[in-house]
Formats: sequence, structure tokens, C-alpha cells
Amino acid sequence: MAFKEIDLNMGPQHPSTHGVLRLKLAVDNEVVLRVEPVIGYLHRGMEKLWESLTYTQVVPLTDRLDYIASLSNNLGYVLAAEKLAGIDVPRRARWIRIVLVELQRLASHLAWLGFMANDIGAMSVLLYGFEARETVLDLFEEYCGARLTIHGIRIGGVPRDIDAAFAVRVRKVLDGIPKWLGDIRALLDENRIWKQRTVGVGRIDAADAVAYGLTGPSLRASGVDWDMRKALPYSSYDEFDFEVPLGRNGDVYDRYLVRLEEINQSIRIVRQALDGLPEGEFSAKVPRVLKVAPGEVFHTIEAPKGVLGFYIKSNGTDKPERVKMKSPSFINLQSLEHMCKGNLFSDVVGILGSLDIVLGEIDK
Amino acid sequence: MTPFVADVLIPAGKIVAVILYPMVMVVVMIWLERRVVALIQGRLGPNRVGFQGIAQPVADALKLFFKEDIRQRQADAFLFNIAPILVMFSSLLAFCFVPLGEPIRIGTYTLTLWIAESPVGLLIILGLSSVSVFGVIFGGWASNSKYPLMGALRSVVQVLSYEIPLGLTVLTVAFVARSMDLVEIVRRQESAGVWYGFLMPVSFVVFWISAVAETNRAPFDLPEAESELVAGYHTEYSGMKFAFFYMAEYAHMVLVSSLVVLLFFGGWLPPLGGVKALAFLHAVPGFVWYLVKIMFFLYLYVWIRATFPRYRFDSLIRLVWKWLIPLSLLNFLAIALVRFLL
Amino acid sequence: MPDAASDRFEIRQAVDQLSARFPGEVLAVAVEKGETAVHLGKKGLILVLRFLKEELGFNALEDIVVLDNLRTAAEGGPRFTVLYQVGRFPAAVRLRLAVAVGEDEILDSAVPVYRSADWAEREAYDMFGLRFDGHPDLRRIYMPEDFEGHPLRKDFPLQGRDGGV
Amino acid sequence: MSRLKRFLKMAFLVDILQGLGVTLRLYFSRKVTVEYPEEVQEPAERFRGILRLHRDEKGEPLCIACKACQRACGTNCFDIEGKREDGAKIMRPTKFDWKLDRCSFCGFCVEVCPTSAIRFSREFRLTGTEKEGLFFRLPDMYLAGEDLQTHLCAGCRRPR
Repeated sequence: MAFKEIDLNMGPQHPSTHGVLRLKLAVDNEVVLRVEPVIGYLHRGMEKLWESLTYTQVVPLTDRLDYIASLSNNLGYVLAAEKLAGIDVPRRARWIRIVLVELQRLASHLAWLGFMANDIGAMSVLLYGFEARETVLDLFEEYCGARLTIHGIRIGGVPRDIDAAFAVRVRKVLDGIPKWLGDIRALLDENRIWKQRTVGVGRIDAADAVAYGLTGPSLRASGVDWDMRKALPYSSYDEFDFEVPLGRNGDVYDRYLVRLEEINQSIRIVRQALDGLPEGEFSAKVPRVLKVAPGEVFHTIEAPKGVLGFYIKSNGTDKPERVKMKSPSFINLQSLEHMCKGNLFSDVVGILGSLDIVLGEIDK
Repeated sequence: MTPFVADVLIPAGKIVAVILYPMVMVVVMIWLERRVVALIQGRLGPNRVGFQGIAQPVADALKLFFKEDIRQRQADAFLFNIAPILVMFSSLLAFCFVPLGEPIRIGTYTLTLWIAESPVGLLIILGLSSVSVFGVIFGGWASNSKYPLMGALRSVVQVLSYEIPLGLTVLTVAFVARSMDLVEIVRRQESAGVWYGFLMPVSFVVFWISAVAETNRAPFDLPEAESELVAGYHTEYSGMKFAFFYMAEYAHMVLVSSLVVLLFFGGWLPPLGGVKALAFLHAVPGFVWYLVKIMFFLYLYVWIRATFPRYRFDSLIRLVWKWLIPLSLLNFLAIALVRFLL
Repeated sequence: MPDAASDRFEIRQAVDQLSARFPGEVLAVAVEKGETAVHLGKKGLILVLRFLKEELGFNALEDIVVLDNLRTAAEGGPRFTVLYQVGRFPAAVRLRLAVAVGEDEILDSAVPVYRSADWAEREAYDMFGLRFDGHPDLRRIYMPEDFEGHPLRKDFPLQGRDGGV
Repeated sequence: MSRLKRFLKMAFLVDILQGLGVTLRLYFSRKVTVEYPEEVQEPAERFRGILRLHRDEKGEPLCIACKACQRACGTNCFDIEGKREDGAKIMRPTKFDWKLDRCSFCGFCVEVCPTSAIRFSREFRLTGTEKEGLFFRLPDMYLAGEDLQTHLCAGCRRPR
């Protein structure tokens, strides 16, 4: 009896909150044969827009790429622009940026934890993850007035200084996060249903992961020790002491554990940054109309989703000639098919969740 | 007590009561579910419509009543329409055999708190609950589209394979109580002084797990839950037909909870009934105890749903064939051995 | 703060080995702002990529960037420049390969060497109209299938064409 | 030894009971729901709400129609014209059109305004039913509170 392959359609109105993604699946009674992601539903033509805006006007647009972690998009673009224009950022500004970006990584991982758990069925973890995330967003609202599209990092430094009162509130929030993590880990870590849905599911070994260009926590879960904050330190990350958590067999469970451990490491970094905040200016003097001599630069940072790169080419005017963004989720999504092959089609949901992709960043 | 009243009015009253009882319990259950899941997740839940949101399910039902009831052109008309009726019918009919308390003597007339008492009441309830499986198959197949068909097949396999441990554990209770009559079983528990739930904990746990799986409830709600892919057998339904499926699922849950209470936790008996010091507990009517116990189990349903992730389908089936069925068999043998020796 | 990775010994050694192995191909080497860019001829691209990956251990093709030199190119100069951003990790060595491509010339696809080039090349085709020979499934990735024109080209109007999809 | 321990844990549903314990404790935890619109949670001090023009103490508009904000804006929401009455030293805006539906709240205009005439308010209720409600002319830029709501959406605000 020749088996009849069924093609199924998942999305684009995918209820989980990755954004607008459509998966074309070919399934042989429950076992996944082929997965073809269809993207482009959220394409806003960012790179075309950037060519008609000045260097500073591009920054608020980068908020809308990975809208779960807008501050790290800002940092990625701003570091590339500063390297191109040769602007030296004062040390205090770099440290404040690290406080903001690591808090943003924390918030992004908490959002991911909620989405993934909800996809696999643990609906309450979504609310717990978001309650913890809201405390971090309150800090951003207090710092520069916005919670999601924050636009909290400018070319040359940061918009505002950090005072002692703000540092106290940040420490209070940091003390609250482990309590939430404790609850969530008690609910999930040793739970037989959770482990049965995640251990050994969606495996990718180190060699394939590197071949597919996977980056970020998903790559480190396969045991490849490659974190841009350690490999190519930027914005004085080399002055901080933190570990890079690694997984062993690159399945959904390891990706879950690696991101949880990264939350703890981010807390550690923010504490160190607050304790040793150097004196000095919180922003360099940047001319209002920033004209940049012709040149090109490619700079990468370790965003919560993976390695986020910006290539900028200047032509001497105040508007960039070309800005190309290397999106981590765009490359990571390519390895979804490899991870899903051989698994059951009810696992595709969990595997997609463990990849932590955001469609705003994929579609640009 | 003229015969007219005894033979017509009271039975008619009881029939209306049996129809209303699950309906009211369903409304309470829908509200309880949304409220408890909300409270567990740190939010308030519905508290606007009516007092503390109790009228929310009524509003939902009303909305569903006026919603357009679409049917696919290629859907098989007869089966498509009969499916929700079958599912609803089997749940409501089963409620006729659920005794709510000891018969009450009013003057010369004894009012029995159930419609029908039969020596094999237990079997009838189990039989009726598997009739609803037909509703699921017809609903899924008649919708003539991929997702409902797969959802229906999955639900059927799950319900059928979980009926085996369910049956076996019910067998142990009937074996110990030497009768299939629910009222008899409760009286046996009263005379034995201990509830079967504590006497045979393994039977209770296996029964409860199979009951949760039987009603397609979390963490076994895979066929329905993957709304993005397989929305379960009632994907193509809308309006009142969907409301029927929805209410039937909750009615099925209430039915199974009352079964658990009757078989394992001594129906309408006050807790620690035998202890002389707590004799005043008997003053409270049996029906109240019965309701309190059912509410606990309904709460347990929602509590489990809010806590655990979903099982994947293959391990859900492996669980029942590799663990629950052998366990219930062993348990049955053990109890038979103990009874034989005593 | 120039990128420390570039003036390290490995990068100069890699570039020297590259020019030794492919004398005809390597047209120019530029070090700017701490980054090394190697200009290559179109033909030897895949051989260079394979050499970099297999012998020199450049295990990551991080990004493929396409530049439209409609206004900046000299008369008759190449319309597009395609940049291949390759890197070796975790040793953190980074190199940029630049290839000049005319408007309707066809490049060899890098997918046989770097699996992650698949979508990057589809995006280059969708946005600029560059064709890659040997690509498993060269289709548009962002725009709908029946969209005419390539949005990121300099001559494509910013507000898009009215009536367009 | 750990295999036996693991088997016992699995047999006596330890992980299941532990999970139920956590949700039971959280069942009695503090609820975070803010019952809008009865309770309104005030946004932070530096919250970036709707942009408002301001007047100095004597009631004179601060805006000198220098169009710095118009140039700084990335999504060109502004359309300003100014005139200097004869004899007056500073220009005054005669036309100040601002499109709320284009604004991305990036804050460049506030930073670049020499007389800090335009600033963020803490008003976050910005919904309207017609496009006209989202288009602000010079007088509308000074509205706040209830009159702002009536401008934004003429009929739809339920009487509070």
C-alpha cells in the first residue's frame, strides 16, 4: 500500500506569537518529511527605507526589527555606525549600554520562555514569564519612556544618565527574577511530560549547526562554544566576568537550559556593571548633521537570538549608501527543516519555539 | 398523594431536574475553569458580566446561539448534523442513572433522588459514555476536511484505549462492593466504614488518569489543543452545533467526576461518617457533601490543565498500553487475592 | 576602536596563502578600519570559497551583501558588487570577499560550499535580480511570486510603483 | 542507586505533585490585573506619550517656527509655516500640521527643539475612529485631557 504523503499548512495566522510565518509541511502519517517556511508577510522594505534616512534617523527603525529585543538592534546598528564614523564612545556610556542590553537579553529570554512553554502546553508559564518580563520593561519605561520600541541607544552614547536611585530599582528587579525562574523551573525542569516533549526532540549536532550557519543559544546548545561577546568583544564586554553556558546534544531541552542559564549570566553582568559604573560623560559630542567619509564596515554583536550583524557603506553624505542587516533568526530558520526531519509533526511547534525566531527581524 | 401527582408530576419534575442539573453544572464549570486558570496565572479572570463574571458562560452560549451555523457543501449532511446530538444525548442520558442521594421519605411517599436505579447502573453509564465516541467519529469524518478527520481519529483511539484501564478499575470497585448498582456501592462503603478511594488508592489514581484522558482534557488534550494545526473534530462546526460539542465535553467531565465521587469517595456520605464524635456531620444533607466532592474534582481538572504541558500523541498511547493497563490488571489480581484470603 | 581581529597574524597569513594559491584571481587587498577586503574575479569565486573553508577553516559564511553601483560606478563599470563576509570561529578571524558583477551576469552559487548561503542568495535574487547558477531553488523569498522588478535596486522608486502588487 | 530513586520518583508522581504544589502556591499569589478604565496605572515620569506644544508663563506660544523638528523627523509628520509680524523679533507659526498616525515616538523633535516648545506628554490614550481625528492643526496641538479625547474621536468616548 503506497503511503499517501499529506501536505499540511501551518500558519500564516500561527496563533503562537512568533509573528506571521507559514510552514508548508509534508507529513507521512505523523512523521515530518519536509518543512518549508514561507516568509515575507511582514516585509516593510527596511533596507530601502534606510537608504533615504540620515544615520541618526535609522536608529528608531531598528527598534522594529526584533521587536522583542529592540535595544540590541539599536546597539548593533549604532556600533557599526560609530566604527564607520570613527566616533569614540566614553567608557561610562559603554557600561550603561551594557546594563541596558543585558537587561534586554533577560527580557527577550523571558518572553521566549513564555512563548515556547505555551506552544508545548504549559499555559501558565507564559503568564509567569511575562510577569517577570514586565518588571524589566518598567525599568526601560522609567529610563527612556518606552517599553517595546525603546530607541534607548543613540549614535555616540545613550540618551540619559543613570542615577543611584535607578540603580537601586534595577537591583530590586534583578533580585525578583530568580524567584520567578525558580517557580518555572520547578514546574518544567523535572516534569516528565515536559522532558518527554523536549529531550531528544529537534536534535542538531555541532557540525550541522555550524554548516547551517546557526548562531546564538541554539548553536551553543549543540556544544559549540561561540559567543560574540567573548569571540569579538565589543563595547567593553571584555571587562566583565561571565560564563557562556553550553549544551551537549543540541535538542529542544538543551536549548531551553542554555537560555535559562544565560538569564542568570545576564543578571551577573548587570550587577557587575552597576557596581563598577565608571565616572564620565554618558554620550560623546556628535554633530547634529553627521556626515561620514566614504567607507564600509561590517560589525556584529551577540543579540539574544544570535549573531546580529550590520554592514554599512557610506558615500560622504549624511545618508548611508547601503545598510544590510544580517539577521540571526533569518539564518537560524533555515535549519528548522533539518531539526524537524524524522520528528512527529506535533513536535514542529516545540522545535520552532526552541529556535526563538522573530518575524520582524526575518522579514525586515 | 394522588396517583396523578406521584406518577406524572414528580417524574416530570425529576426529568426536568436531570436535564437542568448538567446544564447548570456546565455553566458553573465553564466559569470555574476560566476563573481558576486566571487565578493560578496571577490575573483576575472574568469579573464583569454578572456577579464576578458568573453570567459570562451564559453570554457565550447566547452569542453561540445567534452565530451563523455554517456547514461545508461537501460535508455529509446527515452525519454532520447527527454528531453533536449523539454526543450531547449520550452525556445527558447517563445523568439519569447518577444517584444524587439516599431516597427521602415525604409522608407516605419516598422520593428517590435518581430517575432510574438499575443493578447494572455502572455498566450503563460506561456504555453511554462510549456512545459519544460515535458522535466524534461522525463529526470528524463528515466535516470532509483534513484536520477534523485527523483530530477525530486521534480522539477515538485515545478514548477507546483509555476505556480499558477505566473498565478494569471500575471492575475492582464492583468486585469489592459485590454489586454494579451505584446506590449499593455507596451503601457498601458506608457499612464498610472506609471509602474505596483509600482502600484501593491505585485503582483511584488509574481511574482518575483514564478519566482525564477519556474526556480529552489536559494534559491529554492533544487532538484538540493544536489549534494551529489540528483543531479537533469540531473544527468545521459553528453556532449551536459547536456549543453542543462544547457543552457535551463539560457535561462528560461532570459525569466522570460524579462517577469518581460515587465509586471512590462515598457519594453523599459525610467524611469520617463512622466516628461518633462527628455525628453532627450527618445533619448536613447528603446532596451537599456530594456536590462539595464533585466541585473538588472539577477544580482538580482545571488545576491540572493550568499546570502541565501536553502529552505527545505517541507517548500518550504508550502510557496507556505499557503502564496503565498492566497496572490495572495487576491491581485487580492483587485485590482479588486479598479478598480471597480474607 | 578598530576591530582587533584584523591585524592579527592569522588574517595576514590567510590573505598571503590566498594570493599565493590563486594569483590570477586576487585583484586587490584593502585593509580599512581594521577590516580586510579581498577583491576577486568572478570565475574563481567558488574555488576560493572552498579553499577558505576546507584548508583555512573559515567555517562561517556570515552574510552576502549586494551593492548597486548604478550612480557611483565609473562609465561601463560593473553594476553590482557582491560581498561575501566569511569568518573563522571561535578563533574570531573575519574576511570580506568582493566580486564585481555586471547587470545580467550569472554567479556560481555558494550553496554547495556553505549551506547557509541558500536564503541569502534567494534574497539577493529577489531584491537585486542576481542569478546564481547551481542554487537548489532560486525563487523570490520576500516578495510574492508574481512581483515584477527588484525593490532594492537604486532605480526602483522609494514609494514603490502605484498599481504594483 | 539513582536508577531506583528515579523509578520511585516516577512511580509516586513526585514531579507531578511538585508541579501542582507550585501552581497551588501561585493560586493564592497577588493578582496583577489593573482594572482599566476604572483603575488607571500612571505611566512613568519620562513616558513618551502624545506630543504637545507649550506656552510660556505669559501665555505666549514658545514655538518660533524654526522647522528644526520638521527636518529632524524621520517619518516627516510635520508641516510648519511661520511669519514674523512687522516689528516683532521672533517668528510665530501660522500653520503647524502634525500627523499622529505617522509618528513613531522616536523623540528627535523634542531633542532638537531650541525653545523646548514641543514635549512628550504622558497621555497614552491615542485611539480615534476617523483619520481626521489623528490630524492635528496648530490649535489642536495645545489640547489635553478631555478636549484631546473629543478631538481624537468625536463621538466614541463613553461618558465617564
